[in-house]
Amino acid sequence: MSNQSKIESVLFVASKPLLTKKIAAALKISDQEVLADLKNLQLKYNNPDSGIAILQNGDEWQMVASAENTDVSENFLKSEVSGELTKPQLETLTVVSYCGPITKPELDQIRGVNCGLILRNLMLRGLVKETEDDGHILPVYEITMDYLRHLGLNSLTELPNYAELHNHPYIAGLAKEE
Amino acid sequence: MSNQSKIESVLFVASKPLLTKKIAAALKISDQEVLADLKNLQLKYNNPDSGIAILQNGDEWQMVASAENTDVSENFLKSEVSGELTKPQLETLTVVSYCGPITKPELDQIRGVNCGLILRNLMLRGLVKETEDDGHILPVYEITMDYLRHLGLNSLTELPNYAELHNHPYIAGLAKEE
Amino acid sequence: MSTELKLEKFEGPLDLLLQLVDQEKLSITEIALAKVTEQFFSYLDKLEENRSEELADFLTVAVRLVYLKSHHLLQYALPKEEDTGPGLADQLKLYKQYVDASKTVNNLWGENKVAYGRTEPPVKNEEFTLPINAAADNLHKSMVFLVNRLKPLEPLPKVTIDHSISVKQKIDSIRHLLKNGRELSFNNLLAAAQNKTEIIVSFLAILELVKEKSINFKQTNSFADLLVTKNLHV
Repeated sequence: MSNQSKIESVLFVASKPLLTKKIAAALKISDQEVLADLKNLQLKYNNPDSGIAILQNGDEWQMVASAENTDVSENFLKSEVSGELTKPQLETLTVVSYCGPITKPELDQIRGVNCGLILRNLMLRGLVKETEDDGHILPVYEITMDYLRHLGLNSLTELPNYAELHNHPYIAGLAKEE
Repeated sequence: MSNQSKIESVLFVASKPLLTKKIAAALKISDQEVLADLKNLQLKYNNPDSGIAILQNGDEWQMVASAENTDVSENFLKSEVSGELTKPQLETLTVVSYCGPITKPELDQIRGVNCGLILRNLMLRGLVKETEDDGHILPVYEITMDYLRHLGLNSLTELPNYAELHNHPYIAGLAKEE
Repeated sequence: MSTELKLEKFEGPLDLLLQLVDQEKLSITEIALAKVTEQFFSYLDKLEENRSEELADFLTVAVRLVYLKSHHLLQYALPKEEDTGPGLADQLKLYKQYVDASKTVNNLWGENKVAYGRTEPPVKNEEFTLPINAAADNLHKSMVFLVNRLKPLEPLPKVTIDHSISVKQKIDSIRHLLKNGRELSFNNLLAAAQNKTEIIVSFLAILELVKEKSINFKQTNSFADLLVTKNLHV
Protein backbone atom coordinates (compact mmCIF):
# COMPACT_ATOMS: atom_id res chain seq x y z
CA MET A 1 0.00 0.00 0.00
CA SER A 2 1.20 3.50 -0.79
CA ASN A 3 2.01 6.10 1.85
CA GLN A 4 -1.00 8.10 0.71
CA SER A 5 -3.28 5.17 1.47
CA LYS A 6 -1.66 4.74 4.89
CA ILE A 7 -2.12 8.43 5.70
CA GLU A 8 -5.75 8.11 4.64
CA SER A 9 -6.20 5.25 7.13
CA VAL A 10 -4.42 7.10 9.95
CA LEU A 11 -6.51 10.27 9.43
CA PHE A 12 -9.62 8.09 9.41
CA VAL A 13 -8.93 6.25 12.68
CA ALA A 14 -7.45 9.27 14.49
CA SER A 15 -10.64 11.31 14.12
CA LYS A 16 -8.95 14.36 15.62
CA PRO A 17 -6.49 17.03 14.45
CA LEU A 18 -3.05 15.56 13.74
CA LEU A 19 0.24 17.38 13.31
CA THR A 20 2.15 16.65 10.12
CA LYS A 21 5.10 15.40 12.15
CA LYS A 22 2.92 13.01 14.10
CA ILE A 23 1.71 11.41 10.87
CA ALA A 24 5.30 11.31 9.66
CA ALA A 25 6.34 9.52 12.87
CA ALA A 26 3.56 6.92 12.50
CA LEU A 27 4.64 6.13 8.92
CA LYS A 28 8.36 6.61 9.59
CA ILE A 29 8.75 8.95 6.60
CA SER A 30 9.71 12.63 6.28
CA ASP A 31 7.38 15.59 6.87
CA GLN A 32 7.85 16.62 3.24
CA GLU A 33 6.62 13.28 1.93
CA VAL A 34 3.61 13.45 4.24
CA LEU A 35 2.76 16.98 3.09
CA ALA A 36 2.87 16.01 -0.57
CA ASP A 37 0.48 13.11 0.06
CA LEU A 38 -1.81 15.29 2.20
CA LYS A 39 -2.12 17.76 -0.69
CA ASN A 40 -3.20 14.89 -2.92
CA LEU A 41 -5.75 13.75 -0.35
CA GLN A 42 -7.13 17.28 -0.19
CA LEU A 43 -7.64 17.16 -3.95
CA LYS A 44 -9.22 13.73 -3.68
CA TYR A 45 -11.71 14.66 -0.95
CA ASN A 46 -12.33 18.40 -1.01
CA ASN A 47 -14.60 18.69 -3.99
CA PRO A 48 -18.29 19.44 -4.38
CA ASP A 49 -20.61 16.64 -3.35
CA SER A 50 -17.98 14.79 -1.34
CA GLY A 51 -19.28 13.44 1.98
CA ILE A 52 -15.85 13.55 3.59
CA ALA A 53 -13.42 16.49 3.75
CA ILE A 54 -9.79 17.02 4.82
CA LEU A 55 -9.37 20.11 6.97
CA GLN A 56 -6.10 21.95 7.30
CA ASN A 57 -5.35 24.44 10.08
CA GLY A 58 -1.74 25.52 9.81
CA ASP A 59 0.23 22.39 10.54
CA GLU A 60 -2.76 20.32 11.65
CA TRP A 61 -4.93 17.97 9.62
CA GLN A 62 -8.25 16.32 10.30
CA MET A 63 -10.63 14.11 8.34
CA VAL A 64 -14.27 15.10 8.90
CA ALA A 65 -17.76 14.62 7.51
CA SER A 66 -18.71 17.41 5.13
CA ALA A 67 -20.16 20.47 6.90
CA GLU A 68 -22.89 20.57 4.25
CA ASN A 69 -24.25 17.32 5.68
CA THR A 70 -24.50 18.49 9.29
CA ASP A 71 -28.21 17.77 9.57
CA VAL A 72 -28.10 14.16 8.47
CA SER A 73 -24.87 13.49 10.42
CA GLU A 74 -26.55 14.65 13.61
CA ASN A 75 -28.85 11.63 13.43
CA PHE A 76 -25.89 9.48 14.39
CA LEU A 77 -23.97 11.51 16.95
CA LYS A 78 -24.46 14.03 19.71
CA SER A 79 -24.80 17.42 18.07
CA GLU A 80 -22.31 20.10 19.03
CA VAL A 81 -24.03 23.42 19.65
CA SER A 82 -22.04 26.37 18.38
CA GLY A 83 -23.50 28.93 20.80
CA GLU A 84 -23.58 32.67 20.37
CA LEU A 85 -20.52 34.86 19.90
CA THR A 86 -20.45 38.36 21.40
CA LYS A 87 -19.31 41.27 19.26
CA PRO A 88 -15.84 41.49 20.89
CA GLN A 89 -15.40 37.73 20.63
CA LEU A 90 -16.41 37.78 16.99
CA GLU A 91 -14.07 40.65 16.20
CA THR A 92 -11.15 38.99 18.00
CA LEU A 93 -11.81 35.66 16.28
CA THR A 94 -11.89 37.42 12.92
CA VAL A 95 -8.52 39.09 13.46
CA VAL A 96 -6.98 35.84 14.74
CA SER A 97 -8.50 34.00 11.75
CA TYR A 98 -7.01 36.37 9.20
CA CYS A 99 -3.74 37.29 10.94
CA GLY A 100 -2.90 34.23 13.03
CA PRO A 101 -0.47 33.18 14.30
CA ILE A 102 -0.48 36.56 16.01
CA THR A 103 0.93 37.87 19.30
CA LYS A 104 -1.24 39.62 21.87
CA PRO A 105 0.40 43.06 21.39
CA GLU A 106 -0.26 42.85 17.64
CA LEU A 107 -3.86 41.87 18.28
CA ASP A 108 -4.33 44.65 20.87
CA GLN A 109 -2.88 47.12 18.39
CA ILE A 110 -5.23 46.13 15.58
CA ARG A 111 -8.35 46.20 17.79
CA GLY A 112 -7.19 49.18 19.82
CA VAL A 113 -8.12 47.47 23.08
CA ASN A 114 -6.58 45.01 25.48
CA CYS A 115 -7.81 41.59 24.33
CA GLY A 116 -6.48 39.57 27.29
CA LEU A 117 -9.82 38.67 28.82
CA ILE A 118 -11.46 37.86 25.50
CA LEU A 119 -8.54 35.64 24.48
CA ARG A 120 -8.81 33.75 27.76
CA ASN A 121 -12.50 33.32 27.14
CA LEU A 122 -12.03 32.06 23.59
CA MET A 123 -9.37 29.60 24.77
CA LEU A 124 -11.74 28.22 27.39
CA ARG A 125 -14.34 27.73 24.66
CA GLY A 126 -11.72 25.90 22.62
CA LEU A 127 -11.92 28.33 19.70
CA VAL A 128 -8.44 29.83 20.05
CA LYS A 129 -5.18 28.21 21.13
CA GLU A 130 -1.96 29.59 22.48
CA THR A 131 1.33 28.30 21.14
CA GLU A 132 4.68 28.88 22.78
CA ASP A 133 6.77 29.23 19.68
CA ASP A 134 10.46 28.48 20.05
CA GLY A 135 11.37 31.32 17.74
CA HIS A 136 9.29 33.91 19.59
CA ILE A 137 9.57 35.46 23.03
CA LEU A 138 5.82 35.99 23.22
CA PRO A 139 3.24 33.25 22.78
CA VAL A 140 1.24 33.38 19.55
CA TYR A 141 -2.49 32.82 19.13
CA GLU A 142 -4.19 30.79 16.43
CA ILE A 143 -7.69 29.50 15.83
CA THR A 144 -8.41 25.84 16.60
CA MET A 145 -9.58 23.04 14.36
CA ASP A 146 -12.84 23.01 16.35
CA TYR A 147 -13.49 26.59 15.28
CA LEU A 148 -12.74 25.69 11.66
CA ARG A 149 -15.11 22.72 11.88
CA HIS A 150 -17.88 24.98 13.14
CA LEU A 151 -17.34 27.52 10.37
CA GLY A 152 -17.72 24.76 7.80
CA LEU A 153 -14.48 25.73 6.05
CA ASN A 154 -11.76 23.36 4.88
CA SER A 155 -9.09 25.95 5.58
CA LEU A 156 -8.90 29.61 6.60
CA THR A 157 -7.70 30.46 3.10
CA GLU A 158 -11.32 29.98 2.01
CA LEU A 159 -12.33 33.12 3.95
CA PRO A 160 -13.22 36.03 1.64
CA ASN A 161 -10.24 38.29 0.92
CA TYR A 162 -7.96 36.04 2.95
CA ALA A 163 -4.77 36.68 1.00
CA GLU A 164 -5.24 40.45 1.11
CA LEU A 165 -6.09 40.70 4.80
CA HIS A 166 -3.60 38.06 5.88
CA ASN A 167 -0.65 39.77 4.25
CA HIS A 168 -1.79 43.30 4.93
CA PRO A 169 1.18 45.68 4.68
CA TYR A 170 0.10 47.53 7.83
CA ILE A 171 0.24 44.38 9.89
CA ALA A 172 3.87 43.96 8.97
CA GLY A 173 4.31 47.62 9.89
CA LEU A 174 2.52 47.21 13.22
CA ALA A 175 4.66 44.26 14.09
CA LYS A 176 7.79 46.31 13.50
CA GLU A 177 6.51 49.15 15.63
CA GLU A 178 6.35 46.97 18.72
CA MET B 1 -25.67 17.64 -1.67
CA SER B 2 -26.59 14.32 -3.24
CA ASN B 3 -27.89 11.34 -1.28
CA GLN B 4 -24.65 9.52 -1.97
CA SER B 5 -22.69 12.32 -0.32
CA LYS B 6 -25.03 12.24 2.68
CA ILE B 7 -24.63 8.48 3.05
CA GLU B 8 -20.86 8.91 2.87
CA SER B 9 -21.02 11.41 5.78
CA VAL B 10 -23.35 9.18 7.79
CA LEU B 11 -21.14 6.10 7.41
CA PHE B 12 -18.15 8.20 8.40
CA VAL B 13 -19.57 9.70 11.60
CA ALA B 14 -21.43 6.57 12.74
CA SER B 15 -18.19 4.66 13.45
CA LYS B 16 -20.16 1.40 13.64
CA PRO B 17 -22.19 -0.89 11.35
CA LEU B 18 -25.48 0.64 10.16
CA LEU B 19 -28.59 -1.10 8.85
CA THR B 20 -29.75 -0.04 5.39
CA LYS B 21 -33.16 0.92 6.75
CA LYS B 22 -31.59 3.09 9.45
CA ILE B 23 -29.72 5.08 6.81
CA ALA B 24 -32.91 5.28 4.73
CA ALA B 25 -34.82 6.64 7.73
CA ALA B 26 -32.21 9.32 8.39
CA LEU B 27 -32.25 10.48 4.77
CA LYS B 28 -36.01 9.96 4.39
CA ILE B 29 -35.56 7.94 1.20
CA SER B 30 -36.32 4.33 0.26
CA ASP B 31 -34.09 1.33 1.08
CA GLN B 32 -33.67 0.73 -2.65
CA GLU B 33 -32.27 4.21 -3.23
CA VAL B 34 -29.86 3.78 -0.29
CA LEU B 35 -28.69 0.42 -1.63
CA ALA B 36 -27.99 1.86 -5.07
CA ASP B 37 -25.88 4.62 -3.55
CA LEU B 38 -24.08 2.16 -1.24
CA LYS B 39 -23.09 0.08 -4.28
CA ASN B 40 -21.62 3.21 -5.83
CA LEU B 41 -19.73 4.01 -2.64
CA GLN B 42 -18.32 0.46 -2.62
CA LEU B 43 -17.02 1.07 -6.14
CA LYS B 44 -15.58 4.41 -5.04
CA TYR B 45 -13.77 3.09 -1.96
CA ASN B 46 -13.11 -0.61 -2.39
CA ASN B 47 -10.26 -0.46 -4.81
CA PRO B 48 -6.56 -1.15 -4.52
CA ASP B 49 -4.58 1.44 -2.60
CA SER B 50 -7.59 3.07 -0.92
CA GLY B 51 -7.08 3.86 2.78
CA ILE B 52 -10.78 3.53 3.56
CA ALA B 53 -13.13 0.62 2.75
CA ILE B 54 -16.88 0.00 2.88
CA LEU B 55 -17.74 -3.31 4.52
CA GLN B 56 -21.01 -5.11 3.88
CA ASN B 57 -22.27 -7.81 6.19
CA GLY B 58 -25.71 -8.86 5.03
CA ASP B 59 -27.85 -5.82 5.62
CA GLU B 60 -25.24 -3.92 7.62
CA TRP B 61 -22.77 -1.38 6.30
CA GLN B 62 -19.66 0.10 7.87
CA MET B 63 -16.85 2.42 6.83
CA VAL B 64 -13.48 1.24 8.11
CA ALA B 65 -9.75 1.77 7.59
CA SER B 66 -8.39 -0.62 4.97
CA ALA B 67 -7.42 -4.04 6.30
CA GLU B 68 -4.06 -3.76 4.51
CA ASN B 69 -3.21 -0.76 6.67
CA THR B 70 -4.11 -2.41 9.98
CA ASP B 71 -0.50 -2.30 11.19
CA VAL B 72 0.01 1.41 10.74
CA SER B 73 -3.50 2.28 12.03
CA GLU B 74 -3.14 0.15 15.15
CA ASN B 75 0.38 1.32 15.85
CA PHE B 76 -0.86 4.85 15.63
CA LEU B 77 -3.76 4.24 18.02
CA LYS B 78 -1.49 2.42 20.47
CA SER B 79 1.08 5.20 20.42
CA GLU B 80 -1.72 7.54 21.41
CA VAL B 81 -2.22 5.66 24.67
CA SER B 82 1.38 4.80 25.47
CA GLY B 83 4.64 6.66 25.13
CA GLU B 84 5.53 10.13 26.34
CA LEU B 85 2.81 12.55 27.46
CA THR B 86 2.44 15.80 25.52
CA LYS B 87 2.89 19.02 27.47
CA PRO B 88 -0.88 19.69 27.74
CA GLN B 89 -1.47 16.08 28.80
CA LEU B 90 1.21 16.27 31.49
CA GLU B 91 -0.19 19.55 32.79
CA THR B 92 -3.72 18.13 32.97
CA LEU B 93 -2.47 15.05 34.80
CA THR B 94 -0.57 17.36 37.16
CA VAL B 95 -3.67 19.38 38.04
CA VAL B 96 -5.70 16.22 38.59
CA SER B 97 -2.90 14.88 40.83
CA TYR B 98 -2.40 17.99 42.95
CA CYS B 99 -5.96 19.35 42.94
CA GLY B 100 -8.11 16.23 42.45
CA PRO B 101 -10.81 15.15 42.85
CA ILE B 102 -11.77 17.94 40.50
CA THR B 103 -14.62 18.69 38.08
CA LYS B 104 -14.01 19.44 34.41
CA PRO B 105 -15.09 23.11 34.63
CA GLU B 106 -12.64 23.63 37.51
CA LEU B 107 -9.88 21.96 35.52
CA ASP B 108 -10.67 23.99 32.38
CA GLN B 109 -10.59 27.13 34.49
CA ILE B 110 -7.18 26.38 35.99
CA ARG B 111 -5.59 25.43 32.68
CA GLY B 112 -7.41 28.15 30.74
CA VAL B 113 -8.37 25.74 27.98
CA ASN B 114 -10.96 23.09 27.33
CA CYS B 115 -9.49 19.78 28.56
CA GLY B 116 -12.17 17.36 27.29
CA LEU B 117 -10.11 15.48 24.70
CA ILE B 118 -7.08 15.28 26.97
CA LEU B 119 -9.10 13.84 29.84
CA ARG B 120 -10.41 11.16 27.50
CA ASN B 121 -6.88 10.23 26.49
CA LEU B 122 -5.66 10.15 30.12
CA MET B 123 -8.55 7.86 31.01
CA LEU B 124 -7.74 5.55 28.08
CA ARG B 125 -4.20 5.37 29.38
CA GLY B 126 -5.49 4.35 32.79
CA LEU B 127 -3.95 7.37 34.51
CA VAL B 128 -7.17 9.18 35.41
CA LYS B 129 -10.64 7.94 36.32
CA GLU B 130 -14.03 9.58 36.29
CA THR B 131 -16.29 9.20 39.33
CA GLU B 132 -19.96 10.04 39.45
CA ASP B 133 -20.22 11.34 42.95
CA ASP B 134 -23.62 11.18 44.61
CA GLY B 135 -23.14 14.55 46.21
CA HIS B 136 -22.15 16.27 42.97
CA ILE B 137 -24.07 17.08 39.82
CA LEU B 138 -20.89 16.88 37.73
CA PRO B 139 -18.54 13.90 37.61
CA VAL B 140 -15.17 14.41 39.28
CA TYR B 141 -11.75 13.30 38.05
CA GLU B 142 -8.94 11.80 40.06
CA ILE B 143 -5.88 9.69 39.40
CA THR B 144 -6.15 5.90 39.37
CA MET B 145 -4.76 3.51 41.95
CA ASP B 146 -2.57 2.01 39.21
CA TYR B 147 -0.92 5.34 38.56
CA LEU B 148 -0.44 6.07 42.25
CA ARG B 149 1.23 2.68 42.70
CA HIS B 150 3.57 3.27 39.77
CA LEU B 151 4.50 6.64 41.21
CA GLY B 152 5.70 4.70 44.24
CA LEU B 153 3.51 6.71 46.59
CA ASN B 154 1.10 5.64 49.28
CA SER B 155 -0.95 8.77 48.93
CA LEU B 156 -0.98 11.90 46.80
CA THR B 157 -0.05 13.92 49.87
CA GLU B 158 3.44 12.49 49.42
CA LEU B 159 3.88 14.44 46.15
CA PRO B 160 6.63 17.07 46.43
CA ASN B 161 5.31 20.24 48.11
CA TYR B 162 1.80 18.84 48.13
CA ALA B 163 0.57 20.88 51.09
CA GLU B 164 1.59 24.17 49.53
CA LEU B 165 0.58 23.43 45.92
CA HIS B 166 -2.65 21.59 46.67
CA ASN B 167 -4.43 24.69 47.87
CA HIS B 168 -2.29 27.38 46.33
CA PRO B 169 -3.84 30.87 46.65
CA TYR B 170 -3.34 31.58 42.92
CA ILE B 171 -5.52 28.58 42.11
CA ALA B 172 -8.06 29.31 44.82
CA GLY B 173 -8.14 32.87 43.48
CA LEU B 174 -9.25 31.65 40.05
CA ALA B 175 -12.29 29.97 41.47
CA LYS B 176 -13.36 33.18 43.19
CA GLU B 177 -12.98 35.21 40.00
CA GLU B 178 -15.82 33.42 38.26
CA MET C 1 -30.92 63.87 18.36
CA SER C 2 -28.84 61.13 16.86
CA THR C 3 -25.52 62.62 17.91
CA GLU C 4 -25.34 60.89 21.28
CA LEU C 5 -23.87 57.43 20.94
CA LYS C 6 -24.68 55.17 23.86
CA LEU C 7 -21.63 54.44 25.97
CA GLU C 8 -22.27 50.71 26.00
CA LYS C 9 -22.65 50.57 22.24
CA PHE C 10 -18.95 50.66 21.44
CA GLU C 11 -16.22 48.20 22.29
CA GLY C 12 -13.13 50.36 22.29
CA PRO C 13 -11.61 53.59 21.05
CA LEU C 14 -11.35 52.44 17.43
CA ASP C 15 -14.93 51.27 17.43
CA LEU C 16 -16.02 54.61 18.87
CA LEU C 17 -13.99 56.53 16.28
CA LEU C 18 -15.41 54.44 13.48
CA GLN C 19 -18.95 55.13 14.65
CA LEU C 20 -18.30 58.85 15.04
CA VAL C 21 -16.82 59.13 11.56
CA ASP C 22 -19.64 57.05 10.20
CA GLN C 23 -22.23 59.21 11.92
CA GLU C 24 -20.77 62.34 10.33
CA LYS C 25 -20.93 60.51 7.00
CA LEU C 26 -17.22 61.07 6.46
CA SER C 27 -14.73 58.71 4.92
CA ILE C 28 -11.75 57.74 7.03
CA THR C 29 -9.16 60.49 6.56
CA GLU C 30 -6.99 62.46 8.95
CA ILE C 31 -9.23 65.48 8.38
CA ALA C 32 -12.27 63.47 9.35
CA LEU C 33 -10.53 62.30 12.51
CA ALA C 34 -9.61 65.87 13.42
CA LYS C 35 -13.28 66.77 13.04
CA VAL C 36 -14.52 64.18 15.50
CA THR C 37 -11.77 64.72 18.08
CA GLU C 38 -13.95 66.96 20.25
CA GLN C 39 -16.72 64.39 20.33
CA PHE C 40 -14.24 61.66 21.13
CA PHE C 41 -13.01 63.62 24.13
CA SER C 42 -16.51 64.15 25.44
CA TYR C 43 -16.79 60.38 25.85
CA LEU C 44 -13.66 60.22 27.98
CA ASP C 45 -15.52 61.89 30.84
CA LYS C 46 -18.26 59.29 30.81
CA LEU C 47 -15.70 56.54 30.49
CA GLU C 48 -13.82 57.76 33.53
CA GLU C 49 -16.95 57.29 35.60
CA ASN C 50 -18.20 54.00 34.23
CA ARG C 51 -15.44 52.07 32.54
CA SER C 52 -12.26 53.43 34.10
CA GLU C 53 -10.39 50.16 33.49
CA GLU C 54 -10.67 50.84 29.76
CA LEU C 55 -9.49 54.43 29.98
CA ALA C 56 -5.88 53.52 29.14
CA ASP C 57 -6.87 52.13 25.75
CA PHE C 58 -8.89 55.23 24.96
CA LEU C 59 -6.13 57.60 26.05
CA THR C 60 -3.62 55.98 23.71
CA VAL C 61 -5.89 56.89 20.85
CA ALA C 62 -6.82 60.25 22.40
CA VAL C 63 -3.17 61.32 22.43
CA ARG C 64 -2.73 60.35 18.81
CA LEU C 65 -5.94 62.16 17.91
CA VAL C 66 -4.89 65.40 19.52
CA TYR C 67 -1.49 65.10 17.92
CA LEU C 68 -3.19 64.72 14.58
CA LYS C 69 -5.41 67.67 15.28
CA SER C 70 -2.55 69.91 16.42
CA HIS C 71 -0.66 68.97 13.32
CA HIS C 72 -3.69 70.00 11.41
CA LEU C 73 -3.78 73.36 13.20
CA LEU C 74 -0.05 74.08 13.07
CA GLN C 75 1.17 72.47 9.93
CA TYR C 76 4.09 74.87 9.56
CA ALA C 77 5.24 74.35 13.14
CA LEU C 78 5.08 70.59 13.26
CA PRO C 79 6.62 69.04 10.19
CA LYS C 80 5.17 65.64 9.51
CA GLU C 81 7.34 63.09 11.19
CA GLU C 82 8.52 60.39 8.90
CA ASP C 83 8.66 56.69 9.52
CA THR C 84 6.44 56.73 12.59
CA GLY C 85 4.56 53.63 11.48
CA PRO C 86 0.99 53.51 10.27
CA GLY C 87 -1.04 56.65 10.93
CA LEU C 88 -4.24 56.63 12.94
CA ALA C 89 -6.38 56.92 9.81
CA ASP C 90 -4.61 53.94 8.28
CA GLN C 91 -5.00 51.97 11.47
CA LEU C 92 -8.71 52.75 11.55
CA LYS C 93 -9.12 51.71 7.92
CA LEU C 94 -7.45 48.42 8.69
CA TYR C 95 -9.64 47.93 11.73
CA LYS C 96 -12.72 48.60 9.61
CA GLN C 97 -11.69 45.86 7.19
CA TYR C 98 -11.70 43.33 10.02
CA VAL C 99 -14.99 44.63 11.38
CA ASP C 100 -16.48 44.11 7.92
CA ALA C 101 -14.91 40.67 7.63
CA SER C 102 -16.34 39.73 11.03
CA LYS C 103 -19.80 39.94 9.47
CA THR C 104 -18.89 37.13 7.09
CA VAL C 105 -17.49 35.10 9.95
CA ASN C 106 -20.67 35.71 11.92
CA ASN C 107 -22.78 34.48 9.01
CA LEU C 108 -20.71 31.32 8.62
CA TRP C 109 -20.88 30.72 12.36
CA GLY C 110 -24.63 31.32 12.48
CA GLU C 111 -25.35 28.77 9.75
CA ASN C 112 -24.49 26.02 12.23
CA LYS C 113 -22.81 23.89 9.62
CA VAL C 114 -20.54 21.65 11.62
CA ALA C 115 -18.02 19.28 10.06
CA TYR C 116 -18.13 16.29 12.41
CA GLY C 117 -15.31 13.93 13.22
CA ARG C 118 -15.84 10.29 14.11
CA THR C 119 -15.05 8.21 17.15
CA GLU C 120 -12.88 5.18 16.56
CA PRO C 121 -13.49 2.55 19.25
CA PRO C 122 -10.56 3.05 21.65
CA VAL C 123 -7.60 0.72 21.73
CA LYS C 124 -6.77 -0.01 25.34
CA ASN C 125 -3.43 -1.16 26.60
CA GLU C 126 -3.58 -4.62 28.12
CA GLU C 127 -1.60 -3.54 31.13
CA PHE C 128 -0.77 -0.24 32.73
CA THR C 129 2.36 1.46 31.43
CA LEU C 130 3.79 4.50 33.15
CA PRO C 131 4.60 7.23 30.60
CA ILE C 132 8.31 8.00 30.88
CA ASN C 133 7.63 11.67 31.69
CA ALA C 134 4.95 11.21 34.34
CA ALA C 135 7.02 10.60 37.49
CA ALA C 136 6.37 12.55 40.70
CA ASP C 137 9.19 14.90 39.84
CA ASN C 138 7.67 15.73 36.43
CA LEU C 139 4.36 16.46 38.11
CA HIS C 140 6.01 18.76 40.62
CA LYS C 141 7.86 20.77 37.95
CA SER C 142 4.76 21.05 35.83
CA MET C 143 2.71 22.25 38.84
CA VAL C 144 5.26 24.92 39.80
CA PHE C 145 5.30 26.12 36.18
CA LEU C 146 1.50 26.31 36.15
CA VAL C 147 1.28 28.18 39.46
CA ASN C 148 3.79 30.74 38.17
CA ARG C 149 1.71 31.21 35.06
CA LEU C 150 -1.38 31.83 37.18
CA LYS C 151 0.26 34.60 39.18
CA PRO C 152 -2.40 37.31 39.20
CA LEU C 153 -1.68 40.40 37.13
CA GLU C 154 -3.99 42.69 39.11
CA PRO C 155 -1.40 45.12 40.56
CA LEU C 156 -0.30 46.32 37.12
CA PRO C 157 -3.69 47.28 35.67
CA LYS C 158 -4.50 49.16 38.91
CA VAL C 159 -1.47 51.39 38.38
CA THR C 160 -2.42 51.86 34.74
CA ILE C 161 -5.90 52.95 35.72
CA ASP C 162 -4.57 55.47 38.23
CA HIS C 163 -2.15 56.77 35.67
CA SER C 164 -4.81 57.02 32.98
CA ILE C 165 -7.04 58.98 35.28
CA SER C 166 -4.17 61.34 36.14
CA VAL C 167 -3.58 62.09 32.46
CA LYS C 168 -7.24 62.74 32.00
CA GLN C 169 -7.19 65.01 35.03
CA LYS C 170 -4.26 66.92 33.57
CA ILE C 171 -6.41 68.06 30.69
CA ASP C 172 -9.15 69.09 33.07
CA SER C 173 -6.72 70.83 35.41
CA ILE C 174 -5.28 73.02 32.67
CA ARG C 175 -8.75 74.14 31.84
CA HIS C 176 -9.39 74.80 35.51
CA LEU C 177 -6.11 76.67 36.06
CA LEU C 178 -6.90 78.95 33.23
CA LYS C 179 -10.34 79.56 34.58
CA ASN C 180 -8.95 80.98 37.84
CA GLY C 181 -5.53 82.42 37.08
CA ARG C 182 -4.68 84.60 34.16
CA GLU C 183 -1.26 83.43 33.27
CA LEU C 184 0.47 80.11 33.38
CA SER C 185 4.04 79.11 32.68
CA PHE C 186 4.32 76.20 30.30
CA ASN C 187 7.54 75.08 32.00
CA ASN C 188 5.80 74.92 35.35
CA LEU C 189 3.03 72.95 33.81
CA LEU C 190 5.45 70.42 32.39
CA ALA C 191 7.53 70.21 35.56
CA ALA C 192 4.88 68.02 37.11
CA ALA C 193 4.68 65.74 34.09
CA GLN C 194 5.87 62.24 34.82
CA ASN C 195 6.42 60.95 31.34
CA LYS C 196 6.27 61.73 27.65
CA THR C 197 2.57 61.05 27.41
CA GLU C 198 1.81 63.67 30.04
CA ILE C 199 4.01 66.24 28.31
CA ILE C 200 2.31 65.54 25.02
CA VAL C 201 -1.10 65.65 26.63
CA SER C 202 -0.34 68.92 28.39
CA PHE C 203 0.92 70.47 25.21
CA LEU C 204 -1.95 69.23 23.17
CA ALA C 205 -4.49 70.26 25.73
CA ILE C 206 -3.13 73.77 25.42
CA LEU C 207 -3.26 73.67 21.64
CA GLU C 208 -6.82 72.58 21.94
CA LEU C 209 -7.62 75.61 24.06
CA VAL C 210 -5.83 77.93 21.63
CA LYS C 211 -8.00 76.64 18.90
CA GLU C 212 -11.07 77.27 20.99
CA LYS C 213 -9.72 80.81 21.35
CA SER C 214 -9.86 80.56 25.13
CA ILE C 215 -6.14 81.18 25.55
CA ASN C 216 -3.16 82.88 23.92
CA PHE C 217 0.55 82.14 23.90
CA LYS C 218 3.28 84.64 24.71
CA GLN C 219 6.94 83.96 24.13
CA THR C 220 9.68 86.62 24.37
CA ASN C 221 12.32 84.78 22.37
CA SER C 222 12.81 81.47 20.64
CA PHE C 223 13.79 79.37 23.62
CA ALA C 224 12.10 81.27 26.40
CA ASP C 225 9.33 79.88 28.51
CA LEU C 226 5.93 79.85 26.90
CA LEU C 227 3.38 81.91 28.82
CA VAL C 228 -0.17 80.83 28.54
CA THR C 229 -2.71 83.60 29.07
CA LYS C 230 -6.42 83.60 29.24
CA ASN C 231 -8.10 85.33 26.39
CA LEU C 232 -10.02 88.15 28.00
CA HIS C 233 -11.88 89.04 24.87
CA VAL C 234 -13.90 85.91 24.92
